[in-house]
Amino acid sequence: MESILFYLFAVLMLGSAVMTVTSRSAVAAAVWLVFCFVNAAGVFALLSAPFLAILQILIYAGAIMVLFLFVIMMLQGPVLPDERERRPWSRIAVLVLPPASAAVILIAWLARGGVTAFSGAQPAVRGTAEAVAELLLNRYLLAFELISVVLLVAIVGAMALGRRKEELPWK
Amino acid sequence: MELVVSSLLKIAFLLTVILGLVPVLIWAERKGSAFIQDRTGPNRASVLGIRLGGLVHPIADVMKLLFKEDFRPENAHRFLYALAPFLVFFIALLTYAVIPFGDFIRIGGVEYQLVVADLNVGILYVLAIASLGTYGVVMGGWASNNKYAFLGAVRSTSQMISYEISMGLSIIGLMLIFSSLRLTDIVAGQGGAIWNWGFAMQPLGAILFIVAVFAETNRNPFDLPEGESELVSGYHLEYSSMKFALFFMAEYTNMVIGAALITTLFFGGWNIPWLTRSVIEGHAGTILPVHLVIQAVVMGLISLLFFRRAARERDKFGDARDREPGFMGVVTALMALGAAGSFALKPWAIGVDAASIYATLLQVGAFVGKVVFFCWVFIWVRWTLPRFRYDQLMGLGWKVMLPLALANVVLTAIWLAIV
Amino acid sequence: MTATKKAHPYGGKMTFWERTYLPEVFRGMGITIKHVIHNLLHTSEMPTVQYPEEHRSYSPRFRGRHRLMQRDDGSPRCVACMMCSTACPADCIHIVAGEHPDPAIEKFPETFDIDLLRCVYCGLCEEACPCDAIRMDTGIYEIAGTTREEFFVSKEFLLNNKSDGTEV
Amino acid sequence: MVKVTIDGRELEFPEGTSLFDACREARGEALPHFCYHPDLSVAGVCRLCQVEVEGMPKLTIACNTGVREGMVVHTRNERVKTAARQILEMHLINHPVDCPICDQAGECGLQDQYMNHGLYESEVDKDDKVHKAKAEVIGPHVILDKERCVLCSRCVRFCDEVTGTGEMGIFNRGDRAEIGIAPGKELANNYSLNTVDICPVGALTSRDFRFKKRVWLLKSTASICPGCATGCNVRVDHEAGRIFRLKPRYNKEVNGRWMCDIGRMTYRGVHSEKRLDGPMLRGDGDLAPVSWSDLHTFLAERQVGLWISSPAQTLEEQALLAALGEQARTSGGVSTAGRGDGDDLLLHGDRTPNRTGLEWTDLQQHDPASLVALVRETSGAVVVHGGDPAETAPGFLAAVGGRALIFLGTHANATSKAATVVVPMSVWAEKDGLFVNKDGRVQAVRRAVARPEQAVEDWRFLVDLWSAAGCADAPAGLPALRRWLAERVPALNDLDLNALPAGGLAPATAPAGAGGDE
Repeated sequence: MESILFYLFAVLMLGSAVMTVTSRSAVAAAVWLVFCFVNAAGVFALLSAPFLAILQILIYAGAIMVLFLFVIMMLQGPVLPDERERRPWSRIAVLVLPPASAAVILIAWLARGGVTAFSGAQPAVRGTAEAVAELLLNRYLLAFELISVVLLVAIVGAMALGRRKEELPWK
Repeated sequence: MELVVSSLLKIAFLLTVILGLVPVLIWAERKGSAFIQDRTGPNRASVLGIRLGGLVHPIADVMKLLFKEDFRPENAHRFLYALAPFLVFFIALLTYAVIPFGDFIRIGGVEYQLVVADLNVGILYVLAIASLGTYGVVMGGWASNNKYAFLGAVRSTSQMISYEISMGLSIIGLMLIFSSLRLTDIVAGQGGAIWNWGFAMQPLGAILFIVAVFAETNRNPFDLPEGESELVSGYHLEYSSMKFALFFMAEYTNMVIGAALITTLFFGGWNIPWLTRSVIEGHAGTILPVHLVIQAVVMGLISLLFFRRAARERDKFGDARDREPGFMGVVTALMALGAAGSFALKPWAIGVDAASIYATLLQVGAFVGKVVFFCWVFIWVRWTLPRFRYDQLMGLGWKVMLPLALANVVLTAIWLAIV
Repeated sequence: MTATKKAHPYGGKMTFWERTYLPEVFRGMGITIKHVIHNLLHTSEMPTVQYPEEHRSYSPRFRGRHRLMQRDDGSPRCVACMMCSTACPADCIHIVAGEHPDPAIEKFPETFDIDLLRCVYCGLCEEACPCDAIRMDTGIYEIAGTTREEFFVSKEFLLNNKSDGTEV
Repeated sequence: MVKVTIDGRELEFPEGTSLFDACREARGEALPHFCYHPDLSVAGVCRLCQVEVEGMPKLTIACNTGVREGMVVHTRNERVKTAARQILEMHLINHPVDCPICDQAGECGLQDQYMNHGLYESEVDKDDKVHKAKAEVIGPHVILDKERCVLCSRCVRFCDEVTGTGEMGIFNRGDRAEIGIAPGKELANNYSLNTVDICPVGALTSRDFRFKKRVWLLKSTASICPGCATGCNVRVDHEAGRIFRLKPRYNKEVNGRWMCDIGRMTYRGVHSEKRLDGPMLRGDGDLAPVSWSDLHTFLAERQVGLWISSPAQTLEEQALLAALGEQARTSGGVSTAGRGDGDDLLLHGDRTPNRTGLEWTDLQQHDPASLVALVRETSGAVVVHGGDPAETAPGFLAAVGGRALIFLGTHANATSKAATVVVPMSVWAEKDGLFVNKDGRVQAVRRAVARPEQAVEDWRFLVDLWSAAGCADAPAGLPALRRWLAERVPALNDLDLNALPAGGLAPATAPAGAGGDE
């Protein structure tokens, strides 16, 4: 059951990743990328990391990609029929890339020892909320806080750059 | 296999309740707004003269929408245009998976949890799915290739992102108090006295959450994405037929989710104050007869009212509609008789298993009742408050609700550390 | 102190509770639910008019669809002076005048058409008419049709538009 | 010069000026009047223009009084006003006051005087009125309503003094006095509609215009009558693209205040059913509608050998045609066409408005035989702009033979029926242009109504042809065209044709400030 789901998610994830790259329309590409993220979340959930899975959807699919899509849609109008035809190279990419990636997966799979390597693998740490909290808020608290300071610096910098020049408080 | 069957049954139950609630809510919206504005509201559509106070109208609406022309604007993005309404509706339904609508039901000695998926990150799941809801709206708005629809989508997106943050932060206090992300734990923690309910422990969080839920569902006073006066009707402007109906139903489905979440997180979920499961099971022989008597008396009174009206308005319309009060009187009288007649089954001598099921039913009923009440609150608020201006909306979201939610988190944490 | 505060309900500084808006929100919800309950208990007092079955009565001065007055012999009282079409701000009255076969009547409308879709029901034609030939006292306000042509009504139609509201 | 004080203003007038004219000048508006008319003798019957002259015991009528040195006149005092009001009341005793059905309403002297000077409640019972004949047909153009008449006798004097026919008179006495036609006669002279113009009330109305339109809805455009070489100044009264009547426009040098009935009816041709309504090309035997682009292609392929204009075209069009024909032969059309009987008043024997223009633009007219000969001499297509040479010059079509006959015209006629190409043009009321009358006076016709959808403005079409034929500096726009015209025609060399006075100009006698509106 779990391995069926895993392969389902994996194939969908790879397929949507290919579609992301080959889509002519930036909006369609973004939508495919969201689908890719959702499938990645599925894989995370199968790997006993529900917290990570939910955060993948909540943050990447739900927040970041929405903003991306938002900006893309603002900048790009709908694709007109005459723009929809594909370029020859993209057709080649569609033909070549899926088999290539399938081959890579196959090689990796064989190298790791077949089906059991994936379905039977249990991570050392279970990805529940408690486990993540233990790691972030106890063991690596300092690093976690430092990273938040770095992010704060980034936010302040973005705000400073985003302001109009004459309004800069120190000028 | 048993897991699959029981899950399917639970899903079927939830879908029945929710999809059944949608037309009722549409009716309540129309009738409620009418009564608030001193109008009669819908009362025309009838089946053999039976109008059920306008409840036939949603059915007629569905028939109308089914048979309407399903057009697609020129230069719309074919795929996304078709996908958007399904996505909106699908995502709206997904959230129900983690909402516990009852404690458990014991059948044949086996206890079944009354929740489809009891995730240990249930609250986060709710938030994650809710954040995906934006996609349907933004896709629909963009793929329609209409500037008003797109503006509606843009507004919706920014509004949802803004209020999602306050929404997430407003329930962190609750998570801290119940020290769980699992919704069943949170509901179970609210059992017993009414001051155990979330809104009593987290009054600020409750208000913030309710406001944020209103904003997330795009309901008045936060219905700027629809903004009839400036955006024609917002992101679903170019949709017709069942595609439009899906958007419309998704709005009401979201409303039911919102009500269910408010109930689950802050109003005790399926809990009945003081009447815990053990109390109900222990005194089922008293509670059930009282329950039946109340039901019989209330239904009897209602049927009397209908009969009185039937006598008074014998020839009001001169057509099939004149038979309606009499029919309703007969139906309600039968319900009263049914309640009275069940005394023949000796409800005071109820068995242990039956008492357990009765307790479950009461709890599920309490949950549904609370959800329906909060749905009515959605409608009630919509027809009371005016719409926000866009800058006011953003100001409220970022400058008022976000700091308040953060303060709520900090204060709750400090309080928990002290206690 | 409180009295002076109340004197400026929309000005001055708001108190903390006023700034949360919550009391006013609940007050507003109280008002609306009061309406709901009152209307639920008094359905028969609802001011709604059940339109096709019931009609609201209009003042006799209500300007409905036009009619042309008849002489005793049924011919139009109108003398085709065009005062109405001159006065008409919507330019909706179209008259073609002609010589009447009866020498006692000099001028009469060969055609007298009103474009009801253009008409603004201002009543200036009534006031301009020197012969009291056009009136808007039919009380007919349900003017419906499926084509534009149906609203372009002729002299014959207008002559048979009765003041009691009956139509042709 | 004599000094007169009118309403406190001291003014000087030449001796012999009537007090009426003096008062008009002093007041800025005429005294109330019905019978007085500047072009007719003084009758003094309406008694409305009474003024107070100091030293005279009673009020006196201004129209029949000459100015004298030292006269002190009051025209606005209470006594004069009361007199006017009382006289008006007398006039209205037997007047039916049927303004709503009266065609004169809106331009009625009685209405105007009543609004300006009367404004009283009538003391006469409606049923006491003396009734007289109504709607009596007294001539081919005029209808008489005796009830409405105020017996000003203008029409009688017109028929006596201007036309000299004397059909009309006042019959009976007292309140039974009425205007009528002399027994056995009818008002059939060619100037009968002028009686309608001068009738201050609705007693005489035009049969042609009767009930067609209320006058206040009409819009007026100053133009020139195209009916004959006299070139009477007219006012084209039109509404919503339709002309309803022509009225004379005062021009002392040309027509004074009159015009003839024949001229008044010329507007009928504008809305004739015979108007050409689209470009047509002869395909397989029959004329069939053709698109403008196909038409231009056809014209571009043809070498034109002969350009024939007509005296009905404007000066600009004739000059353009002459310019187009410089590489080929030109003609002014058939010299015998458009001839009729004239009279010694206004109607000219030459029933075309612009034969002088042909002379000025060097387009020689030909008699029928020489025109046919000219056609035979030339080779290539023949262009006919206006006129009907096929009808007026027998043998014309035979002479054209199998060559292309290009007809630029307004109405279907023998030439258009035989033409290879028919281009619908505009009539005089649909375009701007200049006519030169028999005395060499240049006068402007102005566009009053829209031309049929498919028709073109003649000069634009000719300019386009000229540009297509290779003229790089063909004038674009009417002002440029007129500047070009002034350069080309010697008689016009010193004139600014874009600023013609309302009464036109007569360059032969040097620009004189003659004419002008009344």
